[in-house]
Amino acid sequence: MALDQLYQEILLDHYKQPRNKGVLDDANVRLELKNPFCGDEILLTLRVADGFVEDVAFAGSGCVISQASASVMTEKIKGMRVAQVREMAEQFSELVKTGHAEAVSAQEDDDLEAFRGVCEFPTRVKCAMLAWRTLLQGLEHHEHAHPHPVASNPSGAQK
Amino acid sequence: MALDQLYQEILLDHYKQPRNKGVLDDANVRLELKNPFCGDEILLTLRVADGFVEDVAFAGSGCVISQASASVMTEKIKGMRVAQVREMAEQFSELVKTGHAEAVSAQEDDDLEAFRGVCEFPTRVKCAMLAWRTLLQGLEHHEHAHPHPVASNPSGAQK
Amino acid sequence: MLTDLRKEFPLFSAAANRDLVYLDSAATAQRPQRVITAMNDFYAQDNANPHRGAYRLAERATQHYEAARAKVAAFIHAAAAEEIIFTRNATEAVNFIAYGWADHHVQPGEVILVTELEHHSNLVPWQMLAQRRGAILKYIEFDDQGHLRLDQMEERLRERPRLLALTQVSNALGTINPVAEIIARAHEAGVVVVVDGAQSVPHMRVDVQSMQADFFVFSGHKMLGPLGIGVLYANQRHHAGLQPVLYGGDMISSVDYHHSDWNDMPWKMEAGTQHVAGAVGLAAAIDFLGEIGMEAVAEHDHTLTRHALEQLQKLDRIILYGPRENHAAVISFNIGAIHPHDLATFLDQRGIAIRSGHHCAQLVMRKLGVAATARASFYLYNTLEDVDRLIDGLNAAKEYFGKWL
Amino acid sequence: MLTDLRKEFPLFSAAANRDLVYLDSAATAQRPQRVITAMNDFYAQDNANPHRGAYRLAERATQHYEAARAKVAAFIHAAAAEEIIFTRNATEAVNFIAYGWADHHVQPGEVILVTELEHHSNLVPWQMLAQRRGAILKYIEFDDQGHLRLDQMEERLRERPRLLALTQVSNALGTINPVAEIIARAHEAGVVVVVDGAQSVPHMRVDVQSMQADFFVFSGHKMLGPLGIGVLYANQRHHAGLQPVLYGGDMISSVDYHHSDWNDMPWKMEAGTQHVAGAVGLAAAIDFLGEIGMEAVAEHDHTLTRHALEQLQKLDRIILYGPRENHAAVISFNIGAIHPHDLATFLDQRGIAIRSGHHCAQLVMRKLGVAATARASFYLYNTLEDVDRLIDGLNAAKEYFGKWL
Ligand SMILES: Cc1ncc(COP(=O)(O)O)c(C=O)c1O
Ligand SMILES: Cc1ncc(COP(=O)(O)O)c(C=O)c1O
Repeated sequence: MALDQLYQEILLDHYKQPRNKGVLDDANVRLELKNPFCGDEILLTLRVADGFVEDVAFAGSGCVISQASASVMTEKIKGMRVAQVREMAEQFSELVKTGHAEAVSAQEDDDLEAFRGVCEFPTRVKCAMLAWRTLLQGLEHHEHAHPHPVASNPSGAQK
Repeated sequence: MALDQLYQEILLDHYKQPRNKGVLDDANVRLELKNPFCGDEILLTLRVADGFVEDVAFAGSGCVISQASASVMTEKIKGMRVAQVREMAEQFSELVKTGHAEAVSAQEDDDLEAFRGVCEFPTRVKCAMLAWRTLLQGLEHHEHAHPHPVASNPSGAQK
Repeated sequence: MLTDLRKEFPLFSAAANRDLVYLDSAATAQRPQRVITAMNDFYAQDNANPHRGAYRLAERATQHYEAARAKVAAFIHAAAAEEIIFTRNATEAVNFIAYGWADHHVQPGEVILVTELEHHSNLVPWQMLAQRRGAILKYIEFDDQGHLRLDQMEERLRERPRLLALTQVSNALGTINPVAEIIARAHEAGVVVVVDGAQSVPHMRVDVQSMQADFFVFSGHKMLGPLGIGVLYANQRHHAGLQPVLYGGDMISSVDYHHSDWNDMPWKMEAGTQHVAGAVGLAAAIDFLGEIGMEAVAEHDHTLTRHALEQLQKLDRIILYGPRENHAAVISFNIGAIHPHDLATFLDQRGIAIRSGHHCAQLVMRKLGVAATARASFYLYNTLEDVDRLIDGLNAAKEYFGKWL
Repeated sequence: MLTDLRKEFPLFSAAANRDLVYLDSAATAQRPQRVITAMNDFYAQDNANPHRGAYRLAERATQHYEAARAKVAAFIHAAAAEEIIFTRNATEAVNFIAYGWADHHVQPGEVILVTELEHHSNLVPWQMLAQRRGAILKYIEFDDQGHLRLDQMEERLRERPRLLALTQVSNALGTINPVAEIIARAHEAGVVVVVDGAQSVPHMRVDVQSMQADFFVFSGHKMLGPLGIGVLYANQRHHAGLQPVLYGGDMISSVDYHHSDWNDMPWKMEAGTQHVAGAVGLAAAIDFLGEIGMEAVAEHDHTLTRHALEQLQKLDRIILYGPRENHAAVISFNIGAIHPHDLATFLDQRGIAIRSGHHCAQLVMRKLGVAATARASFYLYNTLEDVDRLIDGLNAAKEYFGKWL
């Protein structure tokens, strides 16, 4: 049943027990975004230093898809290079929009894979993307505010 | 041919040789109206006294229908009681809109009768009515400015 | 109850919608074939730019357009066709009142009164007006059954507000406001009243004269009419005070290099080429509703709503929002911890289309303390069976999500 | 020349229009069956309120709507779909620029530049803007062939105006303005340029990127699309500076009691339920035009126009207005003392529909020293025979009225 493709155990698990839920006290990136069509909102707080995401947390309420996506995202990106984060966001976006994402498949990452079913539910893509969109915008604001090498692209890893 | 019903000799005659064309120097009613959909305009000047239209003239340019209508109108109403003028305007309006106008028929007035064909050309009703609309509005303004018995309805003739 | 209407609506016979239970008419209704045909006929026989041509085709187009205006006027019992301005939708109509009337009449420091029940379309224009004019926006709250607090209204009216904007029927809670009484009280206090009829006109007999509305707005697409056409009713007493909002072709009487004069009402409010086919379609929708009779429509909606409320109440862990009695054909609810989006997706898999979200009424959501609700709304093509399928679907959803949530 | 297109347009097969020579496409075009069918199919299969529902029907409606936006973007070679805002018509689009951009950027005392050629829709909004902002409206005149006086433009540009609004093609004279060059010059002077494409988009290939327009507007109904849908193209560089004009549902991101935030472009400019069927119909019109090819359309119109000009010139006592060369498919003229209204009525009796009047360009009329002109305009369904019937009609009119006028 298509529905089971969407509501995979992993998602429901993250929804019930969200990881990194809360607000960082020492965040240097902070952004709140709303899904204009449903009112769901997310507050994302990150601590970025030396080009790495040192810590991250999310708050807000929403549906299974948006909450699970936020929870998984925080797990994945903690400790990751900012450039890599951007890459992953792009891969995730491709995954939930098209169902195809070579890069994700190659990683055999079950947590990300679990979102592949979203592509069958185009109205829910926005839910899956909310946390990631917030993340990207937050990083962009941060970059503008702190235009040092951190935010640039020393490794060339970012496309 | 329907066209000949519209462009009757009487109309064309008035169009070629408009009566009372010009601007009254001693007018106490003066109004300019435009047909918003074609830009044709008419300037009507009247001298009203003791409840009678003592004199009237029209200026402006327009099509056969609007010019002939203005010319015929000035001829008809010169020397007429204001109350009667209103009545005639109503009859004329009925005539050009519906083609039926008992009152006009009863008068056997060839000049007015000549406009009966307009009803077959609904887009031209506005042209035929322009002078009369201007007249009515002019009289109304006058009435507001000079609220004495003249403009009221002593004879009861006005409905 | 009305029966057999479903077959008049081609959308329900489309292959993709064969089993569709459409419960989102409060967002937009479906259209009977007749409305579609009326538009087609217009395009295929009588299409021209109205008001502008001296040829017969243009005259036919003009007649269609102005006849539609007269039909709308009669439908809501306006005194004259000139009181009907065609707009894109109810939203634009409210904005026209704000820019065209209120901007010219509301003074700095004056109070503008709205209610917490309002759809964003009858709320944000007043927020922005208050900002532009330095006016003060105040609210009438609703109580825990979704009824306006009329005691609070009385208090607010004592502050002599300039304008009161309120909805006749709430699209988020299903509240039916007693607009006639409210307007009578407001008028005693000298307050001009704007009524949002987007959710009332489709479902009940509306008489703008007897309710004494100053301005009244609604949308064609929620009452079986086409998209892209809405209505602003402006009582004649406000015509002199109503200024054009959009400028351009057809709304002028003359244009000079640095000055222009306006056309008469209602045309001065309709700039550029209008959606004539939309007006024609709306007229056909009014004919359709008229033949059924608005009393019959209201009765039908009422029967469905009563049945739905009865059945919903029986569900375990359901939260029903809004009034318990006299409920319009739109029901907001939540079930346990299931997020409305997840519920909507689940139901959609069973062919049941409900809305989920804030329904463009975020103040209502705030007040209820939720981010979103699920919402089912009914119209004349819905059946008792549709309601039963909704209930079955909700039971199944509880089972599906139950183990997790 | 294009042939056999007439049969694709149902209006020409309607009994009432069997012999119709429709020469008023500059006012509004007719629609091919395909455009009508596209709208019908939308209503009959995929109708729902887009952006709002979590169910598949609503998703299909959303996809239709956003696909239409992308199609429009591609058609005028915009850089991104987000640059396309759907409006009711070109008129509304100009007003959106005036209220949404110019009201926030034009300072008291600054100069706003327009041309004498403008349609009221690209003129009156700027008159009123000048009034609201205390700006100064100045004109670029046209010469006796209807060409803009580019020397005067250079002078005016030295006054550092804030904004220049001009039409790409004049609907009253048939002038085709060299917009790309004008924009280049204006940009050198730091001037933001608004282009009215109402008469160009239907007839020629338009590339908003290569012409570098800041804002560009047009109407669906003049390019074979439905009524009630128009387009505002807003170059991305102005998105941050463009403020919403109409407030309400769908254009917000969040609403609180005294403050609201806006949605992203282009949705922040589209308040309330939009004319989705209209967008779908417009997309179908674009497909239709695309398959024929805009070059072929332009060539066809050009052939008709050349033939018409040749034949008209031969008529005794004709006065032709506008350029002698490079003339768009719209021809204004007068014959002797025959008033254009009388001419239009006469021709209409022979099944020939032309426009008569000021064509919403009263400044042009003033400049020409006439109250009105007759106007014939052509589109892809017109034929050389249509032109010949016009000429025959004009000869007959001269005979009919000749003895009098
Ligand atoms: C040059 C020009 N601009 C603007 C318009 C206005 O178009 P609409 O009436 O569709 O808004 C027209 C059409 O009448 C036009 O010819
Ligand atoms: C109460 C109410 N007012 C206004 C609107 C706005 O209607 P539209 O989107 O057609 O402008 C709606 C519909 O969403 C509504 O329910």
